[in-house]
Amino acid sequence: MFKRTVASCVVLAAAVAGGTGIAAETKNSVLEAYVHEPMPSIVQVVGTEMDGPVFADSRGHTLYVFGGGRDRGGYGGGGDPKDKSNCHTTVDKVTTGNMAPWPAGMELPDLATRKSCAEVWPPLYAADDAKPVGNWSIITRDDGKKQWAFDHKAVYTSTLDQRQGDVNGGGYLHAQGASGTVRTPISPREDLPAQFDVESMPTGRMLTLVDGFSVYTWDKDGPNKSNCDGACLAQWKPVLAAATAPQVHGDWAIIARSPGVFQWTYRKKPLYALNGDQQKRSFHGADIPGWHNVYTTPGPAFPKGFTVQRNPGGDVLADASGKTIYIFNCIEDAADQQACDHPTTTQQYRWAICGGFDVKKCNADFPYVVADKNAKSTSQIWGVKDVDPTTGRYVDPGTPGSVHVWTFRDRPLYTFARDTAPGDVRANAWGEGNGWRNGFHAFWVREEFRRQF
Amino acid sequence: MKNTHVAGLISGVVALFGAAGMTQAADAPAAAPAAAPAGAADTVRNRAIGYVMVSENRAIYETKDGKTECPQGYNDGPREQFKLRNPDEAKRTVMNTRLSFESEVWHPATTPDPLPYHYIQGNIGEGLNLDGKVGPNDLSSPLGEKGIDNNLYRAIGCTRNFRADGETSILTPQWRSRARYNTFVIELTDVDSLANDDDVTVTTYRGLDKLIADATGNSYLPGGTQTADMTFGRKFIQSFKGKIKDGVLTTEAKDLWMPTASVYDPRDGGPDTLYRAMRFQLNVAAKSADGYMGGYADIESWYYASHNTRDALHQSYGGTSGPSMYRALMKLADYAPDKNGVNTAISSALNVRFTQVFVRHPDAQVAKAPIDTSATIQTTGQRE
Amino acid sequence: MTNSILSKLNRRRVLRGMVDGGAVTVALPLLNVFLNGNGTALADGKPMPVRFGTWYWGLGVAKDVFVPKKVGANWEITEEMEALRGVQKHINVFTNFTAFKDNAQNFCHHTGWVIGRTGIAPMQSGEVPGETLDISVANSIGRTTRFRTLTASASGSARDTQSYDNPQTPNAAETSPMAFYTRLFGPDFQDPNAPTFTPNPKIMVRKSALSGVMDDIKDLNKVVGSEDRERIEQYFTGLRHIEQQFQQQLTKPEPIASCKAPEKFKEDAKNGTDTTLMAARHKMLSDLMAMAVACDQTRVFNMTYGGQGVTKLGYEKPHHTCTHEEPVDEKLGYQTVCSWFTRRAFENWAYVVDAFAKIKEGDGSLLDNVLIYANTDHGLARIHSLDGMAMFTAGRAGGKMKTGLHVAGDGSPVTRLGYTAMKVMGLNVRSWGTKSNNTSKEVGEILA
Amino acid sequence: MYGKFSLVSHKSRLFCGAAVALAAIALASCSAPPKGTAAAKPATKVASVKEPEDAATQRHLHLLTSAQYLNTVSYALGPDVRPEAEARFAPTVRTDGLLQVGTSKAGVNDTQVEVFQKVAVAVATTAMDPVRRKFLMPCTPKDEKAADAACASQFITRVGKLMFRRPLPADKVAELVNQANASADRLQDFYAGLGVAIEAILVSPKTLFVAESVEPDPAHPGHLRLDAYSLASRLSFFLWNSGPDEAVLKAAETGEIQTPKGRAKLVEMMLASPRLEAGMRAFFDDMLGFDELSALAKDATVYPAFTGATVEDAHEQTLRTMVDQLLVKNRDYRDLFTSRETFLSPVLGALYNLPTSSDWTAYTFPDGSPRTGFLTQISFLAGHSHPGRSSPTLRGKALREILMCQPVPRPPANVDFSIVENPNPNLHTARDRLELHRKNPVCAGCHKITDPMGLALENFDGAGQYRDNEKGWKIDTSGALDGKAFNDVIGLGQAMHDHPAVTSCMVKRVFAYGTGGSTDNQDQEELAYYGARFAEQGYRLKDLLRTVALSQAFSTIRESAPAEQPVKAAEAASSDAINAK
Repeated sequence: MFKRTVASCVVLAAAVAGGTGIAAETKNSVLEAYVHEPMPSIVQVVGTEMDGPVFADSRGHTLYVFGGGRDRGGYGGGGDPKDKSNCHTTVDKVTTGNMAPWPAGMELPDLATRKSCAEVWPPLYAADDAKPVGNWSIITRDDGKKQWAFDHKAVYTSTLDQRQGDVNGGGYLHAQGASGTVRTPISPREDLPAQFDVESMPTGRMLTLVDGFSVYTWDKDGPNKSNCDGACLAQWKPVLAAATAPQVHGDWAIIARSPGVFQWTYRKKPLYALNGDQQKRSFHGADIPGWHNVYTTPGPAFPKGFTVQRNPGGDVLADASGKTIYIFNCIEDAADQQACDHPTTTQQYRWAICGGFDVKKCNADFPYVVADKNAKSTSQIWGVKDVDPTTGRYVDPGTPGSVHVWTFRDRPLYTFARDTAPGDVRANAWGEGNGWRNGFHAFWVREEFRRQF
Repeated sequence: MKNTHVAGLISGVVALFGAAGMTQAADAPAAAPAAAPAGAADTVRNRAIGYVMVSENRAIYETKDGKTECPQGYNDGPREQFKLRNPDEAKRTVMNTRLSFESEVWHPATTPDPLPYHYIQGNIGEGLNLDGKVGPNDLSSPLGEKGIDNNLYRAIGCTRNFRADGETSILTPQWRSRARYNTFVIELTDVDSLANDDDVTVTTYRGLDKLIADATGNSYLPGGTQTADMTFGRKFIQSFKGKIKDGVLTTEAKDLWMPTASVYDPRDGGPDTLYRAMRFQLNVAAKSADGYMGGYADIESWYYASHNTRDALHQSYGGTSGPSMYRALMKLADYAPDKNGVNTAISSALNVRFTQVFVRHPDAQVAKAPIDTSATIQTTGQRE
Repeated sequence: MTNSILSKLNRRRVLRGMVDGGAVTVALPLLNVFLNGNGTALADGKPMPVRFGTWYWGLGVAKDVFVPKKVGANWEITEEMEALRGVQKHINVFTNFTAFKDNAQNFCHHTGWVIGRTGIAPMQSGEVPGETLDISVANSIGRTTRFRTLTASASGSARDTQSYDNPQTPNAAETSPMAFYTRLFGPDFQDPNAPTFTPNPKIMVRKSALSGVMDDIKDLNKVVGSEDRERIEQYFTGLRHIEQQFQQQLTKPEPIASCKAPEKFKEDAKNGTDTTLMAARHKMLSDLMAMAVACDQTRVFNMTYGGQGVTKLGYEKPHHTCTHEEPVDEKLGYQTVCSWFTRRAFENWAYVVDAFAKIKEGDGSLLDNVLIYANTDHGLARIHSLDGMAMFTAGRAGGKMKTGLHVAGDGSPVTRLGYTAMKVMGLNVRSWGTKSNNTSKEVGEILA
Repeated sequence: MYGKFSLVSHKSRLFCGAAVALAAIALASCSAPPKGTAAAKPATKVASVKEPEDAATQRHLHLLTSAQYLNTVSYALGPDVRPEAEARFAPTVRTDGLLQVGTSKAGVNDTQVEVFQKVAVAVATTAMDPVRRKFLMPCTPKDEKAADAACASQFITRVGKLMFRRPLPADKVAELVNQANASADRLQDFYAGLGVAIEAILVSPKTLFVAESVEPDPAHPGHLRLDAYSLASRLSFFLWNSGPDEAVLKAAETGEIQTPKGRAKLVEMMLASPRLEAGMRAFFDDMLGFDELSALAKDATVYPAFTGATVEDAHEQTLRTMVDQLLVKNRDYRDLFTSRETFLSPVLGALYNLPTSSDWTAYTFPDGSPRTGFLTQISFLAGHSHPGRSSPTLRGKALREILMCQPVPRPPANVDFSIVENPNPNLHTARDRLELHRKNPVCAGCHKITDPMGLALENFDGAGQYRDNEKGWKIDTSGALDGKAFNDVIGLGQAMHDHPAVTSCMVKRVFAYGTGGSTDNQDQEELAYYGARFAEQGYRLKDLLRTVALSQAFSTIRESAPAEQPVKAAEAASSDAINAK
């Protein structure tokens, strides 16, 4: 059972997304409070399990922009420029040379089946009579068609998203650290006081201060009452509020610590920062008994039987036997920087890294995380599917030779054969660009040493 | 004497940290009016002294132009091999260049290298005599010490990255001192004298605190404090019996894991580096220590750690080709044969420098996992 | 103080320590540059506004072929600065300055320029910890123009900017000359030489609000003593000054003889990182920028030549990789291809200087009324050094600055130049920078 | 300056207040250093602890410091509405040892008003940002694109009161609401319009100047007192370094603040508030001259351990110590000179050669340690040294001027420093060099005042690190303070602890800081009263703050030109009308 860090989260006040056309499996997609701003009539805001409220098209499919992630070694980033779509209907055939030391102009793998950017990232077209609204504007594509843009960035959907609340287009979590240009879902602003921010973490949507440092709550506080005085204040810093702030606003309220000194509370729990906290988005304060991180939406429960294992880098997700679970990450060195990490995309990159193009070795070294025959996900982001290990493609359930596997964001998960003890992460950062371009990363639940000195 | 650690103790100091503060020996003897000899070892407290590593590099002996030890020049890296592997420009594809190379990086072979590779020539090198013998293939130090075992040097000494002005050599010391993941601390206990003591214990830890830079920003100050990581870093804790003679500490040999993450992205740590039969030979002083750590690098962990932290682009900076280097490492491996009799480790030495720190052993506090699954949290990486 | 100790001491610290005989900085009187502006004047007698700009190039210099031996005027053109021969009289070159990182880490290709622009060593990778120099200046002098500041980069990436209002707010660079043209001289351009004019409503309401504030002065005057009344009056004068500024913004601009909106481009500059393509883009952006300044659309601007990704036709590595991979030429003692890249960068520096010099303004040129500050990320990029840093200035800032000089920094903080620039631009700052980058010592040699 | 001061002391009609008399001895002339004064009677012998009947202070027109402005703004509009970068107000001139006193003289030029205007825009823009305003505004407009007088009025009334530090008269509210409405209509944006009104509040001289206004004092016919709101401001800036909050303003509004009981209750609340810490940090920053620390640097080749980070932490260490000792633990002020309790950071650990934790940790030096009292903290030792070596003279001078309120004359311009600077094989230590220096009669007078104390601190080098020798030569730390001899720094700490000038100086600074003006002849009796109370109550800072805050002098106003008084009084009376209109 997933532990709700803030007790009251279990009965979230926020409404379940939309209300129509949502299958039972989307029940975890809570719609967090967000700031309503003008948007095109064909756009809606839907809740997601791990990415907060996102903009979606009329089908409920998440909207994305192209541009995010980081440039590689100063070789210039990709992505759409302002007010222009570089996502064309023609198929990119050669590399752009962003993967030094490899030059530009080399033929890409599996060209015969390679799709155009616009095929896998359908533009969100605007009607001829559509008018710009708020942050939304209209750009003209090279073929003359009109496309919506958000903050001057062309907007797309992803063919990987099938249901409302899917955010499969953006890769693992929000692809932070990915080398290459990624697509990122676009979201309305969360309805939070300006001092706070929310960050999507494997454990949920973590509430932090705007500078990224965690906020915490304490068991010994009462509802809208702080009991942290004296010695407690040597370690904890109440998050203060303005004198003119209204008393209550949604989940938020202010309480007077002493006459004229106001503190924020969230869902009736006074909020604190930890003095000398170790790094941004830290779990450190919650190691102290009675103290907890705060989530606007806790992450969906990990599949039944999964475990969490400790190692020198923090805590990783593992299968029932304690073997670390890995995700595979891949972005092609083409102008459209398509993903190559999904069963519907080319498998060549993965096979190069996982088995030196030897599919058998690959399946032996990096086996799929097999799900029980009757395994069922309780959430949308975790799933079970059948995959043909010889092709890496999804197949219909029961197809001979197929494997029933766990998926995250519609991508299979793996373990590594050479990991022997629980917590081993021998394949972490395997692959190109330390695995951030094309390779494997452990599924970190707690990254304790992310910060440099 | 047994090395003991009491939760809450600062090495060399009597009192406990507590909510109310701490009380310890002052920074000077009480009222010390007399002119004591300068540089007194007041950093040894309660018979203990700690050091944090500020610089680490592989022990590579090199002559000025490299012509003596690398008469055929330096090794090719991915960039140069690219042309050799795919001479026909028209036929180059992602599959047969980049992915083909990467597949060999991650799945290296010991089959003969089709491309040229240069090993160190001659018999001069740095390091330690690991096996206590003087064999025909052993190296001699520039000062004439015989029996030095350092086949790693032979394997990688003609690769620019590992030479003094190579990128890897420039960056490795920085990774050791700047990546939070990599902070490496040793603590000497049961110390009666830093000059001569026939029974001391050396314990390694990962440290959790930022090193304190001096005003020039280029070196680190003695006198800082390092908290030993007893929660996530147990894998790195090892203790060695040792002795100090004329200011030189030597220890017994034991297996040792050293934390190995890239400074660019500490998340890329993980495999770490295992040294078999590692031992210390350090000049120890009140404010600093330096010298060698010598042992047999476990090839799998050493090789993968080097690629997990530096990708083909970085390797290209200094002519490191993973597939070629792996063959060289395996060819010169000289320790720890597997069940097929194939050696899995290679003699090596590290050039290391430390600055003095106080080592703090925090109250045992178990970090909670941020989520509570049905599974228990296990700590791993305890050495055998 | 002429003993041997001095020679061992870090000069910067000694100089600082000598102020007032202790390790204490005292408030220095305002530099006389504020008092005797002797720049050219407009035909109607109003002095020309002094404008501020920055220019950025990546990856430092090769000391051995860059640093002139001669300090002061008439320094010899060194190999790496050959391209600057034509503009030598317009520029100053600064060598051997230091960016101090103190207890921060050296974030490669970042810490160095950030210190030069903010005075603060970033503590986090990618962080720009405070507002940049141009913004400080813009906040002081840039409010009366259409754009407080303009930023353009020839690198092709909008992220290549050295201008930050605060850590969360970079001023994204204009990268497309076409788009930049439209922004500057498109439909919203209010040609000072055109007959029509529409005032900004926000300024109008702000101005109207000021009258209420002036009433507050009257109230206050009733409750304070006579001595203090003078101070209140002074405040009143200040408010009147603001009102005048607003009024100016609400008034149809004076015709500006040197302002001539350029022709619209037929096509945009090509993408690409090759030096020739970079130069083409840089040229278009520089010309637009100079005219934007001449037309008083902004008084503060930033130009970025390129960061790390500049490439050379026929050479397989970009500039950044070159700095790490190219062996030092044994005979010449430096990395020759890297220096080749740097020389190309300086051709572009010469171009932008010339772009301002060739626009006539008053009795002289636009450049006479501009101060351009140029810096880079490293001293020697190969080892990511933060000492031996080079900088430039161009222009005479309305007669407040000398040009044609070589100043040797002797390891003193790079922030001295930024601090000097702020003083020249009339900012009331006592010191600038934090920790070891803190300085209150101008580069006095260049002050007229 | 000191000359005038000494004149005052000689003419003083005071004899009883030993503490003050001692402070006033000052260093009129370096040729006659005070002798044997430490033997004066303890202050507690003063029987009379009644405040002088005519106790009063002057009223002032203070310019807000940028910290006071930012504290007030961020209190009203949120901790994150704090445009530090924009709010670079011109520094004021340190006057009689305090910058705060300088604010009552500071003028405002065009550039500064421009700064105020730009800060106002920054604050209003930030506050009206769509994210912030939702959590800041007590109401939402009916239509975001149009004026909404009711909602604008609510917010303007609230913010205006906090910024002007008194309720806005109805016509001022109306004027501002009209302004907001007109702007909203013109800009078709309620919040933009409201922002313009907020800017107008923020740029008003009523926000930026603290103009103390007076009214007749009913308890003392013929005398004046601060009006309730001016008193609220004086108290709030004194104790919190910020404008008064709602509760303090409420006490002014009800008139409670003008009753002895009401004022006592209010002051008690203010002393108990966590905001007192920020207020006292500001006071000590000012008193100890810590604004100078921002420019402190050492020679990296001589003191590699001393970095920019050291300066920041040394500053913090002293302030933490002050807050802990004087506010949290309510200790005797004099114990600051002998206490071994402090706090350490990792960076400071390297200079103190001590283990620390990963963050700030309370730490007590053991008995017998030479680290005794805050004089042995790095902020003082390094702050009053040269970049490359220690300076007994600078330290002694700082000790006299900052902590004992005794100005030391500056050296003559033509003095030959070569004796001190040139390497001389026979001069091994600072003491040797200074002794030779003192053979020059021109120098001797003043150096006798500073050096014997400064030399006791020679166990600490120019970076504040402990040493027992100077280049191998044993350091002699013996010295004397006004006749009291000691062997080492522990003795110096004790001598400071026992020296009446130390406490009388504290009294003087607190009083001047709180009331905002230089102290002069007329204040001597008042200072003696505070000094006596301070002594009686065991030299507790909070008690001193209370005594000053509740004193008659704090709220009673002495007009500078008695001849004008009737006029002023009349004006003052009408000022109520002005404020109420």
